[in-house]
Amino acid sequence: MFEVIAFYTFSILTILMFGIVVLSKNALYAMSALAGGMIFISGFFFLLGAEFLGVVQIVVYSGAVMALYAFGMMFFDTTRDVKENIQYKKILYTLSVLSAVLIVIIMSAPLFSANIEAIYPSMVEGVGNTQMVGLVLFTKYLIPFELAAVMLLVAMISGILLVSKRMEMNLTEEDNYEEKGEII
Amino acid sequence: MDHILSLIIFFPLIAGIFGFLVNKESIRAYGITVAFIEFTITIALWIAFDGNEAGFQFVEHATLISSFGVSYHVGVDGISLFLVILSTFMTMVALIGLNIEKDAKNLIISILYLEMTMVGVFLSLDVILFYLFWEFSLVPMLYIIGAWGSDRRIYAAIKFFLYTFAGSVLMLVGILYMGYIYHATTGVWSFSIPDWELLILPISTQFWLFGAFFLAFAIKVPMFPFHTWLPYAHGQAPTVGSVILAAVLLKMGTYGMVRFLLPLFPDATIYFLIPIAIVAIVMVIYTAMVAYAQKDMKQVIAYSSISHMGIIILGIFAINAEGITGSIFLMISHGIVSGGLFMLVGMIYDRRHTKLMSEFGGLAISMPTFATIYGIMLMASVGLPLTVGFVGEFLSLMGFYKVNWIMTLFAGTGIILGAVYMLTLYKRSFFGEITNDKNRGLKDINGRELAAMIPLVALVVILGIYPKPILDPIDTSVKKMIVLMQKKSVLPENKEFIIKVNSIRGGE
Amino acid sequence: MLEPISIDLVALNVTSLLPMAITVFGALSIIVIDLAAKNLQKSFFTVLTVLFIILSLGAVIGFNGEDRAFFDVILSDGIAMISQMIILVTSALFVLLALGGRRFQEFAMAEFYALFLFMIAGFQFMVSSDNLIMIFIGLETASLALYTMIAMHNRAKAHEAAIKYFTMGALAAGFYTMSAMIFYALTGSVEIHQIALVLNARGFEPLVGVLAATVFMLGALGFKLSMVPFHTWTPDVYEGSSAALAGYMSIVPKIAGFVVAMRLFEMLIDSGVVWLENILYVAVIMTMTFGNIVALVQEDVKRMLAFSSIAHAGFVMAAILIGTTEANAGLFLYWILFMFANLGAFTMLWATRHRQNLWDNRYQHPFVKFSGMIKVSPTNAVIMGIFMFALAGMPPFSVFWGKLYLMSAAVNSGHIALAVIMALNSAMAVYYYMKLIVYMFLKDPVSDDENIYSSNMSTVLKVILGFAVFVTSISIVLVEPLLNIITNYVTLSGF
Amino acid sequence: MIGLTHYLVLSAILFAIGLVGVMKRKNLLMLFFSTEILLNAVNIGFVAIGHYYGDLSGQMFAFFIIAVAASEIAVGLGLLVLWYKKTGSTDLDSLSMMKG
Amino acid sequence: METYLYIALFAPIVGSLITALFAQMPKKICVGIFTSTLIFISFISSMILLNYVDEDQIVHVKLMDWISAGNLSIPFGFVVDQVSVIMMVTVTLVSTVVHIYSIGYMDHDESFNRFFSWLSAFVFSMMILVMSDNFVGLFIGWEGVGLCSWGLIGFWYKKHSASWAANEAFIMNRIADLGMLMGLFLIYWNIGSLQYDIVFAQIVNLDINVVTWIGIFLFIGAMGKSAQFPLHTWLADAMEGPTPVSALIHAATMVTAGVYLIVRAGEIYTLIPDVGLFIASLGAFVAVFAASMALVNRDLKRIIAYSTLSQLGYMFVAAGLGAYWIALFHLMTHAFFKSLLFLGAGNVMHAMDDELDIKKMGGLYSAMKPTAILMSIASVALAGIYPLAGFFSKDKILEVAFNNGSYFLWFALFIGAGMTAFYSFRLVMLVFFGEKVHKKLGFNPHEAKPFVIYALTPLALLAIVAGFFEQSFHEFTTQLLVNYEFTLDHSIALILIFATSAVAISGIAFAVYKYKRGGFSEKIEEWGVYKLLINQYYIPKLYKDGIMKPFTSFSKFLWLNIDNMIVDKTVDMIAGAIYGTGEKARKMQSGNLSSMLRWMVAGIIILLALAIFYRPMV
Repeated sequence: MFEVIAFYTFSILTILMFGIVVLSKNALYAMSALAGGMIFISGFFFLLGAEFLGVVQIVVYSGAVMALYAFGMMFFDTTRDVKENIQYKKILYTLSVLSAVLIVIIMSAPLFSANIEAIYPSMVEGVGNTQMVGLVLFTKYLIPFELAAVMLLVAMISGILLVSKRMEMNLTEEDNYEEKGEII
Repeated sequence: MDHILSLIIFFPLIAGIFGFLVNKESIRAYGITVAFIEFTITIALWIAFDGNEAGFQFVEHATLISSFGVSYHVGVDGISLFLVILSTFMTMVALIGLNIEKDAKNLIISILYLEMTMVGVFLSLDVILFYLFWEFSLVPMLYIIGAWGSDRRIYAAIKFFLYTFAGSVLMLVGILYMGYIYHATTGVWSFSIPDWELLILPISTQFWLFGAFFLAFAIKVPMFPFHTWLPYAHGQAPTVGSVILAAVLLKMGTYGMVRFLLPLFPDATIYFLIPIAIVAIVMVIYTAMVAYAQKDMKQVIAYSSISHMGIIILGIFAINAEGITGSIFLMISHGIVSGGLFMLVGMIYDRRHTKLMSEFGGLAISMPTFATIYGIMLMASVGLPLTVGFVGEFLSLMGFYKVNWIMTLFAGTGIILGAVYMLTLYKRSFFGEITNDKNRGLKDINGRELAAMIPLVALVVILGIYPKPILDPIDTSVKKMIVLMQKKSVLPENKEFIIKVNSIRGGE
Repeated sequence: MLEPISIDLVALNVTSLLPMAITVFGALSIIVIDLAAKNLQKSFFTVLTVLFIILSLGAVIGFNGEDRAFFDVILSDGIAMISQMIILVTSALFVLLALGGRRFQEFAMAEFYALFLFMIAGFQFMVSSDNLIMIFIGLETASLALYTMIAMHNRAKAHEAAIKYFTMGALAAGFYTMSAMIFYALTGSVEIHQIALVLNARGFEPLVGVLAATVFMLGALGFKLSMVPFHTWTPDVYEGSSAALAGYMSIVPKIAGFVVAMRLFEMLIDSGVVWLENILYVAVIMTMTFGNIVALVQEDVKRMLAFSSIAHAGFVMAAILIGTTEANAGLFLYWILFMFANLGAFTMLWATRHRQNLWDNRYQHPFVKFSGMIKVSPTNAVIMGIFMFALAGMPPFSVFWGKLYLMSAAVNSGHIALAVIMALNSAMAVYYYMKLIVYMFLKDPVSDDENIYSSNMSTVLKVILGFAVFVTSISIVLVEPLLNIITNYVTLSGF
Repeated sequence: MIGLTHYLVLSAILFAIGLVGVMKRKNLLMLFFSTEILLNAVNIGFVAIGHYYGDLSGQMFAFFIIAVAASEIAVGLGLLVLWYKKTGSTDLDSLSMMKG
Repeated sequence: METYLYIALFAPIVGSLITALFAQMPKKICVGIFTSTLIFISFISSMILLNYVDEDQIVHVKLMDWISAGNLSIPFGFVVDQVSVIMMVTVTLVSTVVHIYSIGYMDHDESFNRFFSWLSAFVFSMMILVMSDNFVGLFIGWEGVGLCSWGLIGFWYKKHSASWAANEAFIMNRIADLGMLMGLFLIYWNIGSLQYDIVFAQIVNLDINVVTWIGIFLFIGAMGKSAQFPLHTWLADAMEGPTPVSALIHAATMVTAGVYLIVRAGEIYTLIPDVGLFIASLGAFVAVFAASMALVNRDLKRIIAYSTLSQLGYMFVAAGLGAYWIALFHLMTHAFFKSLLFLGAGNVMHAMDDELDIKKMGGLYSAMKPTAILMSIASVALAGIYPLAGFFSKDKILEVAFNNGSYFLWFALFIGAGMTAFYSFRLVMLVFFGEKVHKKLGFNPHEAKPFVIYALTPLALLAIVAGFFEQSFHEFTTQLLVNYEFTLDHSIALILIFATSAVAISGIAFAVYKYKRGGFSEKIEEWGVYKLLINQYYIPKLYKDGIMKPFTSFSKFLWLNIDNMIVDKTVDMIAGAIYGTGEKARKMQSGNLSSMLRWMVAGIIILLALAIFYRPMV
């Protein structure tokens, strides 16, 4: 019973929050709603027994990602209302409604099969979720994990590089050309 | 002598590459020399060729892609021998007659490449190799038309290129399907024509493949209604381009018909015989009439080429030795004659910078020798006996007569209409008083031009009087092919048909 | 209670990781070197990158271990090998384009080379796994590096291109995860071989689920492979990136995408999902035709090449639809041959890259730029002409053989209509390649200054061009050995 | 009882919301928000499926998706900053140099 | 004897080719002499051969193979038998005279050398035509004479009308040649050979329908060369050529080739009397038809040309009815007197500075007596008055017609004979006698050079005496040809002879009587019949308006409307459509990120919808 109530509460809240994200004109509201939605999603994770993931969700999203966004927003000076010039609204609405309907129809199909045996069981007697996750992560998914590290490194390098001062100079411009003109 | 065919194919290529080193002033001499050497080699080939042997000779075979059956496979038989000689000969003549100064180096090297591809098409026994040369022949021609042509050259060049290219891609599918069937039947990949010729195909397969191949050839020939690229190409091309285009490139289409359609798909050939013949006849009459309506001298000859190609097609689809031999001979003679005519038009264009007949009149007064040579070529084009034009036309029509006499009668109107437009052209341009003062002081044909024309005129007469050395080897190979067709055809009535059209008095 | 983990190191097959490890190590070492020693020239980094790539290539070629490694996460089968080879060779060739005659922002930065190697590693992981998670991470690693590299070109257009690519990439990532989720829901697994097993066991029921998963995967991979209608980024991104990178993008990300598509879609088609076959059929035709038709009307060579690469991708995708060994071998053959032609074409664009827009307000390489090139710079014109002919599928140049083989594969598996459409499309494609030829050879020059066509030319570029011309021209003799190698690898992995 | 389907439908709805955002948003920053929604929607699905199968792969996938999302944001924001510096706008319609 | 054969055959071409080298040089008298000599040599050889053949021996040689393909084998083979030798002698004889005559006639022409080259080439072609031992060889000559005729009619190519007439002649002949070619094909595919001996030996084995078709096709060929209705218009127009050409080609030799063909193929035509009757009927029709046009024409040469046409009709009547030797005989005699007539006309023309209107002449007798006598002889011969050549041959034809029971034919010919006599003497009277109109117009006529006149004397002599060789000719030719059996009573034959002679004489008398008094009044020019005749039954006009103009405009229509607007436009339209689609599809590429994303989502939606609703049957 608790599960049902929790599910519906969280569901409504997440949908609401994300609805605000998508529809709000105010970037600040949108960002706050996004952060809220993320936290509610972690609620589902806890509900589903994925405590580790729930924590990660809160830490990464609400912590790191939102902080990034907040900095970005300050930089872009978009805390006030943003004007959006939306074209071809009919197409947009049609596509929105259609996508929602179709995806929901598909998801409500009986995708689940009872006679599939878990390969990496999440519930082993006396072992917590975090422990299990650690186990699988460092055996089976060791390589993806390492690669994810590489990916984060790439993201880090990219992030630093893209906002660094070095991207403001232009070597081609510095070259001594006789002609003048727009650099392409 | 073992590798003479490779020599013939690749000599122009190598010479072309080295041509970049030759300086501008002497490039023309270089081109002529190379073409002459090439021609000499082909003559040597002719001498070494055994005319009594019907099969392929001087065959060379080297595998290129063994897992896919693609190989470098060349050989020559009576059918291709003379087309090869025609190619090298016309290239030589065209180069002798060449007088373009602008970027002559690029032009001459392009012509040499073109020569390689033409020879390659006729000598290839591997279909992929054939296709390779077939497609590649478009490139130098595109360049020649597009770079040295007249005002609308680019339109004409692109039209020529795209049209023919589009036609041949379907042939590629056909080739691949044929290869697949060969593989499915024998378990071996092969694209070699002699191998394919042994394959007996079911009727429906034959139909499809016939269609795929036929379209490519029909566009190349060009058959009505796929002919509209040709007048543009000719109209815009420089003389040398027109000469080679008319003399050799068009023959690739008809050569393809003889080489592929007949021996590979005998039943489909017989099935489609009448429709194709009707188109060919329409083509003969229609283009002859269109030729008559032209104002531009070169266009007349361009359309007349189409008309003559109609007769060639008719001869091929007669499926008897007389018709096919005749049409192959007609290919050669038309090559010589139309090439010559285009050169002559080019000469007059060099002098007057126009090709409109209304600008001329009375040219016979100012340029008598020119007019005489023009007249000889014209008469050969009209198909006067004892010129080269008659033999092929006579045999082709005679061959087709056995298939259907009424259609032959209609096709025969081509020889009347041919006389109509050709003589009208001659009258308008050469006869009458000189009305346009610009024509008055025109110089008669000069040494260079004469050097180019005399071989052509000589051939027109010599081959008209003594075509035997050419007819015999062709005939030998054609007869062998007909026997093959007869053996291969699936339906008994088609077998009978082939026997019938090849015998006097209905198969007695 | 949790049992102690005991892992057999031998069973891990660590050597299978060697190629990727080398590239990652190379990337890290470049960063470290850059930190340690300032003011190193781009040539140093370029060559170093090439060296690492060669080492990695050596590791790929030298690999002879088991298919599966690291708990089946790594799958070093034949197509993984062959695609890695293609990726590495292409990367080595294209990174050398950094050594052009002019200085460019991105090539002066060591990070570029590091990102480049990371990207290669990402693609390597992507192709050598059938675990959807692994593929995803590899894909994202590579993509993120690629976005950055595009932006590093540091022109407004480059930034625009990067943002467009990034945003659409993010959406595609959403599609990918959605697809993976549905597959997971259906089968409880994220490994393709396992998915296949379970799906077969379930008899592909509920079909709508399978199809939905396929649809999202089509969206995600279609984006990578620039399949209509997920292709819209292609021309803009190519136009915005430097020619060197654009050329690279037309080859490597796509081959990685093809490998994944082969693993997933062929499994489905082979199991009799006719729907997918039909959809792919339509998609292939649409992609080919759309690419060709729009390429016809382009004014810029690079954009034209972008659309043409859409068409080429469509052409090659037919191989996945056909699904025979011959077709799959044809796919790789085609792509290798296409790579050389494209390498040449983009290198040429790169070499003619001029600092200013002399010809058009918007485009760097409008057709007009090349008009009359044969008179001003004949060698370059002839070389460019050869590449155009090659791309157009003119025999005897490289791409023709790929086309031949693929069409043959289509014919052999009974897809004659497809073969005909492919043929017609190649005929259509000829027009726009010919357009450049027409400009170069048949029109009059706009300028007599030969330097205009060699403002970024350097010895290295000349060597690369020479190499590309050589390979493109003699490809007729390369086909046989290439086919042998490819067929060998492809058959090994059971495709 | 709450079954898997509930979660999946929720996931679907959220995914659709994400799609709407992606299609509708003209402010690039807010458009990036929407891509986060897409990934989060899928995350819920993965974890739920994993839960009902008793399998950890779903959680693993979700874990990696979070990592990917974070990386994407880093790069995306970097690009956006670059663009903003150049044009002073984060409006999507300002990306209009290339078309056709 | 083969040597003589080759000499007879090749002497003219040697002359022609050598002369051709001088074609562009100024006049060289030796050119004329040289070619004339060679033709004369050819004539001598022909005479020797005639003598040889007379001993009942046939010369048959094969020079070399020409065309061989499939089962076909055509050699260059030549045969000298009774028929061909007659033709050879006639041709070379007339040619020799014409050549010599031309030296004088073409004296002032700037293209003197070219003329002789063409003329000799013509003789060579004609020799091939008559000497060939197969149909294709005949066809070579057939086309060869056509070519030379083209070159000679259009000899004064600066004149528009001349080159037009040349083309007309060539094209008209081509039409007929097609028929002939069809005939050859039919023969080949039924017999397997085109050699005369083989064909004639086997023709009897063929189905009668096939033989009929062969006969029809060959006759179509003959119709063109011999200018039979409806292909007759070119002959009158061909008078644009120099007069010696008209004499040689368009009177004596080339136009009779059609008759020669029918005679040669007599073995075929005897099998198909119906076709023969048709030929005869057409011949009789042309005989009257052409004669009627000659009645009113005022052009000196055209009158003679129509007369030729009419006489050809007579020959066809004979040939059609199976009297081959008579046709041949008339052919020969006609060659003599008709070329004489033409050459005389040439003299008159020269005298009158190329004026051709006979109404502008008159009274020329005083100025040019020899010519007047020669022409009168020829006219008498033409009219068929005893004892001149025309009498013997023409009367025989009438006799044949009567004998055959074709009284209608006979009657037509009978009328024709009267008309012939009338127009011949109308011409003589108007030109040589009566009022000297030319004086008023300021002409100053003079007689031709003596050697020209001397050159004509052999012809005149033959025109007078040739008739007496009838019996020996009969014996000679029927060794080869099918004999014609007269079943007519001798008395009836005699009556016929008298009747014919009477009508001829009365025709002459009428003409002399009428034109002594200044001819008919101007009023008859208002008559419908006169208009019909002077306009040649409106046939040239019909051809011009009914065939040429529609052909030209239809050609233009095909070119401009069909070829350019439909066939070519279709191609361009396909290309344009593809290109246009490209331009349209390009709009999809708006460059707006939002719409790009929407496209992606739309793609997914479409696919999802398909996933749900589209279920292909496996």
